[in-house]
Amino acid sequence: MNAAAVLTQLFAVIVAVAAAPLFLGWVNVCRAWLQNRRAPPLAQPYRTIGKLLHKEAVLAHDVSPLFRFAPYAIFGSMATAAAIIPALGLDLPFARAADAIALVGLFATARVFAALAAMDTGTAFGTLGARREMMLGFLAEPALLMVFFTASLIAGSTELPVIAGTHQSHTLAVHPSLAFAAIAFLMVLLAENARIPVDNPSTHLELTMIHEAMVLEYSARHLALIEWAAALKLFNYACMGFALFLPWGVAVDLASPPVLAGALAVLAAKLLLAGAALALIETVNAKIRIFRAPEFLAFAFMLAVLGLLVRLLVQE
Amino acid sequence: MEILILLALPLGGALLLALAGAHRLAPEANVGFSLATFAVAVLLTVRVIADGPRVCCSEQFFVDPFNVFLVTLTAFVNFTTALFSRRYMRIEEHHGRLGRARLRLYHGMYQLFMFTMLLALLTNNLGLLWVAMEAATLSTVLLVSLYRSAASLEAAWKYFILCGVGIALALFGTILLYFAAERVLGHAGTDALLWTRLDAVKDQLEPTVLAIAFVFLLVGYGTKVGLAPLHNWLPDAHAEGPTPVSAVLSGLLLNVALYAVIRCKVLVEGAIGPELPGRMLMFFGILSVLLAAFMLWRQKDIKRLFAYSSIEHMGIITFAFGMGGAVANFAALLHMTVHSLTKSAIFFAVGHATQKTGSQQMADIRGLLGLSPALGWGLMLGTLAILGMPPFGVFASEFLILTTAMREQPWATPLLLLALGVAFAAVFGRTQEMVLGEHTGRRLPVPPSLLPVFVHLALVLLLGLWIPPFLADWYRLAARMIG
Amino acid sequence: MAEPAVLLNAALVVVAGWLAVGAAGLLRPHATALIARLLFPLGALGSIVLTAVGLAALSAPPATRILPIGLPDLPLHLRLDPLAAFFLFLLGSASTGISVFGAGYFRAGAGTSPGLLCLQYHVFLATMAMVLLADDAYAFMVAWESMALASYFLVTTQHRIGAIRGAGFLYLLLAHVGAIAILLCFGVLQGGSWQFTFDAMRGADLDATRATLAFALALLGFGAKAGLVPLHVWLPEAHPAAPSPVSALMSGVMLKTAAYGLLRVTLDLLPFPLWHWGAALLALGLFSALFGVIFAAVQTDMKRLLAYSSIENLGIVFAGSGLALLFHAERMPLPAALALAATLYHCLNHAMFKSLLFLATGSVLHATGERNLGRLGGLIRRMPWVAWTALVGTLAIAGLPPLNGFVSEWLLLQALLLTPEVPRPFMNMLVPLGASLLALTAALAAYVMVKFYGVIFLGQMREPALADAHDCGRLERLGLLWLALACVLLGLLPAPVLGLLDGVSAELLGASLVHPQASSVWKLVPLSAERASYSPLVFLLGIVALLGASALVATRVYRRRVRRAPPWDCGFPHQDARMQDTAEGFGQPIRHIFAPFFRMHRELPSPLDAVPQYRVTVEDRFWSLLYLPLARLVTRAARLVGGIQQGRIAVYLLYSFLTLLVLLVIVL
Amino acid sequence: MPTMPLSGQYIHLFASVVLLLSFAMLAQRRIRTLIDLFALQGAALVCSTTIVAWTGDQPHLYYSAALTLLLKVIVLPLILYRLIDRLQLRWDTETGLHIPATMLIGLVLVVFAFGLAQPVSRLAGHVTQSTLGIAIAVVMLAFLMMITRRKAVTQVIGFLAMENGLFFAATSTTYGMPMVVELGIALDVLVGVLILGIFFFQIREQFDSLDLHHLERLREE
Repeated sequence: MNAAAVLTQLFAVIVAVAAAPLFLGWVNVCRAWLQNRRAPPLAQPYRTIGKLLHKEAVLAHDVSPLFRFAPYAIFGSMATAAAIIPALGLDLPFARAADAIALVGLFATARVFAALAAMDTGTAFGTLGARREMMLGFLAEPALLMVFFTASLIAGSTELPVIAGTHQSHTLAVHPSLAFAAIAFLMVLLAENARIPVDNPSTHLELTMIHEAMVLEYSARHLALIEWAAALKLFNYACMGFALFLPWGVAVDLASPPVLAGALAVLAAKLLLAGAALALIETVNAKIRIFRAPEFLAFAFMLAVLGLLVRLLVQE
Repeated sequence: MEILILLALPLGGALLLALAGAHRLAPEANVGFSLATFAVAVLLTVRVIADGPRVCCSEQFFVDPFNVFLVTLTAFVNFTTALFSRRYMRIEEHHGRLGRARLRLYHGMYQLFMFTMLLALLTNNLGLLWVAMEAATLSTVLLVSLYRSAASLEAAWKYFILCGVGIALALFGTILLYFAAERVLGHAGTDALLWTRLDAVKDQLEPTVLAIAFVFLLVGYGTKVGLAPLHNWLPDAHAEGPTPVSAVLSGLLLNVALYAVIRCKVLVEGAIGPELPGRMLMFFGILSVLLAAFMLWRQKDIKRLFAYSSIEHMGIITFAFGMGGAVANFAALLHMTVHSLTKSAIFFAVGHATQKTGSQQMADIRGLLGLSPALGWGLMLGTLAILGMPPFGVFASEFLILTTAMREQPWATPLLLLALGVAFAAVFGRTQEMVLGEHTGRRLPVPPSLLPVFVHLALVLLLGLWIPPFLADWYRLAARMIG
Repeated sequence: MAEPAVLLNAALVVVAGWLAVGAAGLLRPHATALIARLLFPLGALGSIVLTAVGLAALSAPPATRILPIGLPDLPLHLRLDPLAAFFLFLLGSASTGISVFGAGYFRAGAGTSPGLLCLQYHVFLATMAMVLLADDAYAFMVAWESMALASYFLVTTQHRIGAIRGAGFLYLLLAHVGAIAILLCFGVLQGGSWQFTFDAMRGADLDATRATLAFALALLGFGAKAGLVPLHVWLPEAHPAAPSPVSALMSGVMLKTAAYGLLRVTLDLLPFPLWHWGAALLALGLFSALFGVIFAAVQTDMKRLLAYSSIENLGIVFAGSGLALLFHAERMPLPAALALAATLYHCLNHAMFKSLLFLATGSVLHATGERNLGRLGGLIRRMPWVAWTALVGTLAIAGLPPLNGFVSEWLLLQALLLTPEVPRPFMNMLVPLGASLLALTAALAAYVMVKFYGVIFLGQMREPALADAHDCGRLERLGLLWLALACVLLGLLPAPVLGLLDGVSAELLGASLVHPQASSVWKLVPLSAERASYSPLVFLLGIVALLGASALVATRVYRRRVRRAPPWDCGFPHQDARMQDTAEGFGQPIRHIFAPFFRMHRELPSPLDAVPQYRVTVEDRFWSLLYLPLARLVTRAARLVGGIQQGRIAVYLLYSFLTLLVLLVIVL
Repeated sequence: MPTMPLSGQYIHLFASVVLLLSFAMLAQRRIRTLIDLFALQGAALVCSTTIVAWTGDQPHLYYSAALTLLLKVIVLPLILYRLIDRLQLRWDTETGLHIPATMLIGLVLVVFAFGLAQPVSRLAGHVTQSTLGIAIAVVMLAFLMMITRRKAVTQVIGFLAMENGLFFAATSTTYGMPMVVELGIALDVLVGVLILGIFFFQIREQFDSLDLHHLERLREE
């Protein structure tokens, strides 16, 4: 591991952390366009975060240190995840410290901290949100894992760079299993990032909210970190999707600036498309009842398992 | 010589106590005689360890590996039971359940019973064996009905009639045996019934006669062993008699009766081969085990519960003898020993438990551990031991029996295990409720005698972890002899 | 490196020492201070020695020894090989923490006296060690059943409570049934040699049918001890009944002896592995795991919740050993070694975090007297030591990186991913399904543990009395810290641990996972670096660095002012602690989604009720489908048998007469 | 068939008498008559034993015969008589089974007993060879009687009749058991009856009756 590698790694993380709110802003802009609304500025998420960071933090009486620690843990987890996911290059040193399974574990860690922090406030909404979040989590997480497994069976590895690299090199190979996996992945993405049809990020309707219920008690810098982490999570999911299903354009070696620039450009293009597609999905769907959400995710889980089976069936 | 002293001591004790049993010190005298008997038995054992088997009185009495340990065991349990009964009977007297006259009867009969059992074990003469068995029945009948309650009378009556008839059948078997022996040994008078003589010529005995004789002997002595379906007297007699009597009935008399069966079986096998007797024993064994296990499930009376458990264990032993072979016989002999020790220990504990709570109904016995920790632990550990929990010795013998059964009689293994499982659930579930929980009960006028319980359990524990070499040798020799 | 024989002797000395410590407790049964200050720490010392012995023996060649006790023809055979050494290490390391905790925890109470408890506790430890050391069937059975007995007495410490007696009875009964099955299994295993030493069994000649029978019996016997569904019913009853250190010992260590036994029989004693054993084990294990975690999610008693979670974890262990067996049968040594390593690793992890959590519940129980989740809450503010150490356990058991629970799950998933290479058409299809079940189980475990931790330690106190709760004592803290530290270390240093496990896989499978060129202390590379790797330390460093950076940014660069205020009441000013989501509430989605698993009774209030009440009880279907019918069957049989004894002497005579006649007819 | 010596014929005669008396006892309802029949059976036994002793030149059988005479013909019936006088028993009205049916079963038993004795008897070299069948039959008939009777006293008489059968077997097939054994047996029988006597009073005291249905309480319900 040399200094250059560390630097590129650092660069990748910084890009992810910096670009994540932008991506979220893009999705919001697209959504507004599709819904015939006036779009908020593209940089609105940055403004929100900045505003929150400057505010005075308000903490509920007798919350434990866990409550204050959680936002950092969540943000840290998401940033680490960004370091693992090969968004720009395949040969990042940190990517080898953890594979796809660890990545899923990382998301789970973030979720558990969020839920615990929500429970720490001891309000009815906090615990309600925690419970719902965990409920979605225990269905989404295995589905995501199955998606990874489908891909890793093709590549013979659970390392994301290896998976992406393998897919890159077999340009024309048709993997029907990946189609199943892709749909499942998309469903997981929607659920995990609190998007319609599972959750609605833009409402505060008590009876249906999930993610917002959990973070109800947070304010100022804590809330800023959480919002940022949420944006980063969406970004990460998008990059994971690219690594699994659209790995083309990710650089094998980021050593030279031109390659780096190319990789950045490809990523930006992919994100633009993905954001628009996400907005489209959110626009054409209606939010489902919270009680139907498990079915939605169970379906995703089934699809992912099916993808795995198809993979094994077609293999012979 | 020791043999004669061994027999004379309890007989003398019986006579003395029959006259002076009402004396204040009669329980102590009872203990004294039992202790002396035990001491002589130990002496005899030591001599046998040193010099090997012996006979005396023109071969009328003998000691061989098969009976030597039973003699010692009998004398030992006899002694500990006497120790236990000293306190127990005092308490009964305090509670007004027994008068002085009854105690005289009790003490006299107790020693007489010991005499008959030792006689049955030591005699070489099958006729005398029969006489001793009958005398054992007669001496215990009055002990069973000691309380003169309706239930105890009924129990004694059933005991008397059923065992009387059984013993009569055994006599018929003995006559047939004699008939067959006469044809080989000539009209030898007394000698024709000597087991050692018969053993020497057993392969020349007439098979048909011996087969019929064995049926009679098996049904006859088997009634006393408590083999199903001849067992019906057993739970009644155990439940209604005084507890020391239940302890010796279960711990000793059943053993002695089984001893008689096995002595006869050895002869019969010599004549007709091991097939038929073995199968019969196994059949009775399995039937007893199964029947007793299911009977245990519905018991309400604590002494009946453990009486059925005795039937179960006699079934196991009988089954093991039926399988035959060195290991199974070894295990059966070991099981006889440990069952005797454990079951009598349990009855000691049960006796005091019923005295404390004033009832034999298990529903009334609660929280012994709180009432008297030693008593509670005694009953708990005894029960666990009898259920075959290691590290107690019962497990050792059951281990050997079950593993041999897997080899010799695979069909029987599931049945045995089913029975053991059911018995475990039945007995342990009830014992737990009696030992643990909130307690009810009263203080006893005399502190209970729990030393015998723990001495017995310690021995059983020892046998589970280590069997002394001389004992193992006896078991091995006897096992080889039994075939 | 010590001589193997010395190690075995050292282990025996520890066993003897434990027995002596126990006996010493009996001398002064009510001297609580003596027992707590002296005897339990002495026991812990023994545990440490045993840990060292296990660690040393992991890489030593097997040592054997014969003691002249036991049956005359079967003296006590002992053997210390890597497999036994691993479990001794587990026993020692977990019990160190538990004993230290126990030193502060046990005190004079209504139940068993401290001295007796000390005896039972140390006998329990000693018998567990003997189970691991035994090298013949008799010694194994004696140790096994004595272990069950000792733990039974520990479970029924508070025997005045009827439910606890019931739990103890059920426990011992199932343990006994299991022991009978194990005995039968040994009976089959000896394979005609009629030698009951394990050595003879290793050399025994078995055909496939007999071997399968032996396997099935072992599964039944050890499954009953491990709480494999449907033999699990005793576990959620017995664990809550026992004092918490005992629950910890039972759940953390005793259940592992079942795993040990199963591995010993399947991989060591049976002459060859068959793939369908592995498949059966995998299926049963996974079902158990899912079943356990689903039931854990709906529990409202904290110890019952942990007990069901133990069913889950043992299910995972069994699934792992099934996988190892499957690979082994298909002659795939490396995957087999990987699965075995995952299994053993999970055993070790579970020993640590489950013990930790049980001990934490013990402290909570002491401080509050409550086991019901509905009456707890907010304890992190009153019991910080317990709460923070329990947090480590919670995160570990939830399988979150970089703690230890994640490592074993990761290894197991890696192993599962190798199943498509199994050259057997059906297996390579079904096993990915297994992977999905495992993933679901792991995710549900996180759900359960969030519920557990959140309801007990976080939020508002649901009862005013909880405000008086006190933190645990110094020794208890030490015990908790020990186990928490173990969770962290096992999570951060998987590569050295895997290296230690190599001795076991070398012994049982003849395969080694350790490649000197690929692995380092920091990096776990089970098969090849291309395939998968995991370096928790780097990982942790990454997280900490990013976390620290964000914290720095948030607090230094911007304002650090903090104001305290009441939580937002959503416009409803009468919020109180009872309005928090409850344990039942947390169970609701699970009850909803997995409805077919449960037998539910709901009491819904009618609109007219003056005091409306809602009650829901969840029962195990296996009770009504399996156990109750069985009990009814036996009762019916007993009634039938009882009918033959109806008091009339004439009838009894008739029995004798008929017996006589029938026998006479037979001999004629 | 070779003609049998006169003594053998006598033995057969008495054997038949014993069997006949067994049947008579099976059919009898009155207790007094039952005791008479029992005494008669004892007498027949004495006769047959004496003849066996004489023909077989077995002096100790004379003692046996004398003992039997004393015990079973004189002492036991007397004790029984006194018992029923003291207890004021007359009838044994209830039998468990219809009497003709009992007789029929008895008949089957006799056939079975003879069949059972056949292979054994063929071995017997002396005059008593076919008496074994009768002895077994007597034992079985006595057994049957015990099963079918409802009163304690009749059950005891059945029991004693069974002993008669045994004694008959012992003397007629084997020239008697060794003397020690015989004495032991006699002692046991005597003690047994004494104990029974005690019992009767205790039972009577307790239940006011000797009906066996009072003694049916201990059972598995």
